[in-house]
Amino acid sequence: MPAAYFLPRNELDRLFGALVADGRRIVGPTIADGAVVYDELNSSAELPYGRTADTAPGSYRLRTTGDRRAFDYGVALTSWKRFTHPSLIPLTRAHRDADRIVVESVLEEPPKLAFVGVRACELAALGIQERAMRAGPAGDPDHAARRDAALIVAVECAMATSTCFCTSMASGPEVDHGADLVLSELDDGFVVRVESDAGVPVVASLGLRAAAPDEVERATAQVAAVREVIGDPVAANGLAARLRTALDHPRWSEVAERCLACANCTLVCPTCFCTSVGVASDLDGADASTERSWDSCFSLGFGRVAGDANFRPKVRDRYRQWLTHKFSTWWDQFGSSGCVGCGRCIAWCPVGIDVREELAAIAPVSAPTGPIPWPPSPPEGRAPAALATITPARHVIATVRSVVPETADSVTLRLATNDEAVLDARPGQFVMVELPAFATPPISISRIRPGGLDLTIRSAGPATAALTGLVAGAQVALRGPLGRGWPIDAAIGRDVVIVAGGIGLAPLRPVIEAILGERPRFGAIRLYLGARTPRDRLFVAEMNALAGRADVEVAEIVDRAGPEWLGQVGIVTQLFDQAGWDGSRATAFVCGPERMMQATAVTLAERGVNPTAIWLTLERNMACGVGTCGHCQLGPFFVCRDGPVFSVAELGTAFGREGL
Amino acid sequence: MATRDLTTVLDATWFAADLTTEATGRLAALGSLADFAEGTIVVREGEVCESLGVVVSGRIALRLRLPGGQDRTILTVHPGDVFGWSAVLPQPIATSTGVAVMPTTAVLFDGNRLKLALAADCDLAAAIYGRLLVSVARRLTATRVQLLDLYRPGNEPW
Amino acid sequence: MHDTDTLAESSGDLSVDIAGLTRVEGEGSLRLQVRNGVVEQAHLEIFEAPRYFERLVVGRTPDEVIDIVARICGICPVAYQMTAVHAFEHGLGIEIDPAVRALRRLLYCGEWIESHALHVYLLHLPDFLGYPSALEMAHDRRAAVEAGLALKRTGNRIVELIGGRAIHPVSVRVGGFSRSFRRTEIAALRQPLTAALEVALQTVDLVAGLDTPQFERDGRLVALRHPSEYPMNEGRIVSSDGLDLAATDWRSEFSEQQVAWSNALQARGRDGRPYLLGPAARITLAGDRLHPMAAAALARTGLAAEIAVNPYRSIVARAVELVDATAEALDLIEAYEPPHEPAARWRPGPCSAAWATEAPRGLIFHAYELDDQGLVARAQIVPPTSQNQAAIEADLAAFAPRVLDLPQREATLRIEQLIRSYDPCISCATHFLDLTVENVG
Amino acid sequence: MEPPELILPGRRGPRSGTPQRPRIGIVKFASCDGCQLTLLDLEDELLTIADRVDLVEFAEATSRRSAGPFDVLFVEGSISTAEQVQEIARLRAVSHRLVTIGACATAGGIQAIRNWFDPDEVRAAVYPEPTYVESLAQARPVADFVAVDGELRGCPISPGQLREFLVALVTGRRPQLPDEAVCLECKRRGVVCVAVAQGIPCLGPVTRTGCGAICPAYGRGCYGCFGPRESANTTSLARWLSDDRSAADVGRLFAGFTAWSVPFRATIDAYGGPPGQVLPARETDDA
Repeated sequence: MPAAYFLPRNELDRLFGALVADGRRIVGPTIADGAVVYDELNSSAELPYGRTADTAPGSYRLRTTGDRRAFDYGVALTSWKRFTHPSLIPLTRAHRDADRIVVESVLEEPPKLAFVGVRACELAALGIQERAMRAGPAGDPDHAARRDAALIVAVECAMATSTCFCTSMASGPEVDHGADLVLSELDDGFVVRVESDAGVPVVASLGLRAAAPDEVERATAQVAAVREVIGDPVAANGLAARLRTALDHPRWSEVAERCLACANCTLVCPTCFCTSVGVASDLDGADASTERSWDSCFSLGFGRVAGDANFRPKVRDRYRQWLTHKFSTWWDQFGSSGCVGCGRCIAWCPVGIDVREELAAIAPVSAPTGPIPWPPSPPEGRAPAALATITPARHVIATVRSVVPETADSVTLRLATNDEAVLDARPGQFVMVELPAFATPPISISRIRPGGLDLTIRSAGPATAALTGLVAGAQVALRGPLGRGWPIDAAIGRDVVIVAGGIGLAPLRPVIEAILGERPRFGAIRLYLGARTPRDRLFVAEMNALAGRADVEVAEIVDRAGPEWLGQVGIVTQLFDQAGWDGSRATAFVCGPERMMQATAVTLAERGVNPTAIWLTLERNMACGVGTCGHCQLGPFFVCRDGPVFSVAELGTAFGREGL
Repeated sequence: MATRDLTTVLDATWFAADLTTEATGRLAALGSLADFAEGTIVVREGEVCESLGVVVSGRIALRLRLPGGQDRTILTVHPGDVFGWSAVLPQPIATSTGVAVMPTTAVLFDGNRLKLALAADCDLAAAIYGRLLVSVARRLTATRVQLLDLYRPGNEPW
Repeated sequence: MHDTDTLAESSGDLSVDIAGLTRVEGEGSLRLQVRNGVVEQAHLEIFEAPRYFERLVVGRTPDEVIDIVARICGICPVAYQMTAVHAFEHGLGIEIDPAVRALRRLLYCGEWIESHALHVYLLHLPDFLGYPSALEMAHDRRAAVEAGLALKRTGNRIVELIGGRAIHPVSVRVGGFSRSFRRTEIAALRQPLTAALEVALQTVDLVAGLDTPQFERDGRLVALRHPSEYPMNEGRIVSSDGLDLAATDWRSEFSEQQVAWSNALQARGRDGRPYLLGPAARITLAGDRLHPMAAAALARTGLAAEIAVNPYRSIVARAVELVDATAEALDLIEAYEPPHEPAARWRPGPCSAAWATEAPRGLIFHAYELDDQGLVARAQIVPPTSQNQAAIEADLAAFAPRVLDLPQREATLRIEQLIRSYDPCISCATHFLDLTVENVG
Repeated sequence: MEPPELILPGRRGPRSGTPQRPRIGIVKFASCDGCQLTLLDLEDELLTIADRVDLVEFAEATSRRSAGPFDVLFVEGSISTAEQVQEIARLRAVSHRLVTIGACATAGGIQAIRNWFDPDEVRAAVYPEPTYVESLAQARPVADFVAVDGELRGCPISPGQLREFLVALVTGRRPQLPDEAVCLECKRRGVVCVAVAQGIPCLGPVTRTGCGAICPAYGRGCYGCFGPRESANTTSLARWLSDDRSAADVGRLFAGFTAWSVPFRATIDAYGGPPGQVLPARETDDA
């Protein structure tokens, strides 16, 4: 088999024919509305022959070149993710009939496609997005199916636009791996390289001659010239570390004055993968469906969480999130850069913000390295939690056995299921709980029982109101268990301090029960419980029973109370800020509002508890639960997947930091 | 109770635990132990606060009167901590009502005598005022956090 | 007085208010002045707040004007856009591609279908069948209401496709459209229109059989007339008494006046006579230009002559026009070829621009003066309802004596029904004022 | 600011007992009727909606009338006369939830352009006898007069968003009315950016989504009829646009159907006000 073949220019349709004969529809570049876009092609005549694009920050203009080349345009507006990660896909269809509910996945069988004209940078982007979407055993089945159904015909660049910087991102312009076929366009035809088993029969069917050495040489020289033209515009070496320590750079505010937070950069980015799920239903809420669409960290709603809070209220925060994610925390998460240097975000920014300039200003090579905000991750990225059976579309139907009123606005649903994965839940994990027609909140597990789970839910919005209004016999759809639970083993042989605020006691109850189940393996056990008022205390009878035990210390405090309350009043840290115990022997588990956890962590540290032994569970907008929707990112972490339980040491200064 | 015994009592409290032996001794000489039955009002909001107290055992609730309404407990004082710190202010007017919500024992220091003693002894003053400052600062922080009403049910995005 | 009293039983001077007309577009009411059982005056009060559109378009480019004047009326935005765009193109001497013209006519057909279906099924039909609304009517006649809604939907689909959305479409530009339309896109309308045509034909039969009060008016009818087409985007202004005038010359025969007793601008003939526009006028003055299917449907009703004189029969005229617009839309789709360019190129400049088209409710006239920079210096916008107002009031004064012997509730209903038969679009009536009522007597 | 809570108490969730049909009113002030017409444009579901809610006041569609009370009152139109100021206060008092629909009620609408002009001059420009015309000096949004619980944006509102709102109302969930930029919808649709590829000025980056990015999809720039999105950076966009055009032409871009919204208004002011502030000399002969 020769190293390369030659396909005469006028025989390009034969290649198209071979791809069609392989059962594929062809997607490739064509002209629409003043730009090159990737769309379905019926013949090679629809390619943008003789057209190129001049790009600059905030500007893209087609121009006629005068020659007959088909692939002289840089990259199209739309990236290939439109086909591997469509902007909108239906996810589930649900039906609710009396108390029964059915939720089914409606993911489509993806079409077999051939991507013709994939650039080296885009090939890298496909790989990067695949790692993000298919990180580990869980991940997104739709993306995997679409990616698997695509055959890639890459085309090496013979020109560069002013916004290209693949050279700096080590993603091009040469195509070195990942494609099935690689074309190099010369004036009279294409040098064709076969780079995968799938490519072999396609080329074999064409009966091409071997490429002549001079043809191969011209192809090589051509792409080498492109490398020269682009140069090395971004100092990528050490960039991730420099950015990580530049979180307080004044330039973030300056760029935020120009940034429109319109999200265009993220949507044209070939690696950005964030999504949101919308719910639709009929007027009775009986037939409901969900669909997933592209979303962006530049939108305010993306950082919204419970309690009218938002983790990235300012445009500055959102720009910083995007840029540091692309160039820095992506390494922590996936072991690579999130940028391939395609330059789309530069050209398609409506006000011409150029990431190359921003990077040079915010993280210059000469920048002094400040303290590292969070501990470095291994070079290959963080290992995702094992979530083998959890996908965004897999639901388990559980039945409400009974409903236990807890406080005026919260109840415990005792759910029954025989799903093994759900029953295998560990303390500290959570489940996504869906009622058709409602949004899907993450709910932490408040008890793990044989044959089921307890969920303690406070009514604070329509979805939780609907859940707390359920009665015995009703059904809910669960996805989970999700997240990394409490590391109870780490506390064996040590004292245990449990600090709970409000509804935060719910995810701690399984820890308490697990520890008491093996009481002799632990030292002193101390429970510190805070609540808003005496009426808002959770699991009162159980806690009173614990307080009666000699081997457990229980103290509780409320924020405010009337004269009838003779217990303690104040904030939860007052329960132990003057206590006599030695924190160095203790492991602490903390859950409550973030502000309360911050104060608790400080007080625990003052009491000598090591930051590696202070564990807390964070609240973010967990939506997919498996790290593919992007909502719950916090620095290098996906809270849903890497947490929600973290040690204070793991979080570093990311914990409690504004705007992350 | 003898002064020496009071020294032991004070040594066991957070408030006095870090004082030098000498300082504790001098402090003990100024104080006396008092037992309060449940329900005893130990200091009344708006009235002269005569004594600074250190709770030895039991619990004292600090309450504010709501306009036209019930009392609201805003803080409880635990063993080791102080109440009636207004007693050492130039204008010793109590800012809240202290009620023993269970049988409580406390060491009481007459405000005027204490002020005179502290004025005369800079080392003791530095130690005592420092301790008071920590206690008051903690309460200030706690009050601010309570103001945030962290546990209120907020709107959820779902 | 009580609901059961009759108007005639009331002694002395009387003002009868029908406050808050319902099932009309916009906010208005009627005041009748009756003295000793004789109707002395009838006037429509409009409490629609003035919005000053003629002033708002000053300083704007022609394309901006097209967007702005649509907002005069949510029911017939296309009528405003079409009148303005034709006026500017005529004034600036811009040639438009015949395919653009066809698309515009298709767009206008969409609005006619939507507007007429809305009026026939949701606003007017409940009157004849004794329901307060089509929503109540649907309890007994769900199929009919659903058919009417489907017809309306089809009209909206046309406007949505060509204009981007059903209300205040975005694609109409001076010289053409902001984008081109492929044959396949346009062809997607064929199936729903074919179904709609069936419904439109049934609608004619349904409304032709309605029991209608006998009432004959004797007034002037005015409409556009085109050499070959049923009047819509263009034509000459003709009347039942022989007027024949270029559409751009509307002001030579008609004028807007402020009437002493009404404080409202009304359009009248230069001689002060009121005149009536709309479906009945069009059917009467240009019925020979109806699409053959519509002409046949009209003939089947045998009501052509009555339509000319009895306002209650306007519902039949509207139904016939539903057939016309639907059938014509189908013809346009079949013949559609995309234009070479979505819009002709043009240069801004000074001009006087005027045009008239046929809105669903009747003739609409716009006139603009553009300054040296091509920006609007002055504008005059005359919607159908302000032209019809004087005629409606005259007809109400003539009709009211017949109901004076009926209980008030019944009389009110009859009068309201008559008002609704003109399909007055009060939101449109930019010239209508907030009237202060005077007690005459 | 977070969107206001629009869920009706006692109407939360499918298990909250026998569903009660919410009493809905639709009223209008100065406007074109297009937003309330949008309800009638939900042809396929109109009759079902009418079964699930009690449309007690909707003068355009029914002769049944009600002065209240309303569970939800939809208000179209801007407040333009003294009577309307009183009427909106009365309606607020009888409405549990008051929701503005459309650009006029939410931002003043196109007629708010006259807020920059001399009111007497405006009246005289349109009416030969201007003294008979009663209107306030400015056309203003409803929220300038009474508390508003929610809003549906757009000129006109989107049928899809109205449907979503009604479904959410009946099923007891929170309506999904995103406050992000039009650009997201535009890019999801795969529309080529008219601003970047053709140099057409487009307000999409500063305008709230909800229309479906119709204008860019139809080859023209967004003209902002849904009004400003959250964090609308009109300053930056205007500065960028002013590189290629005069201040007056930048100002006119924002002087559309939501011109009186705070960020747009500020930008219009910064670029010299809306077009047409000075009325050209009127010729004496009229006709």
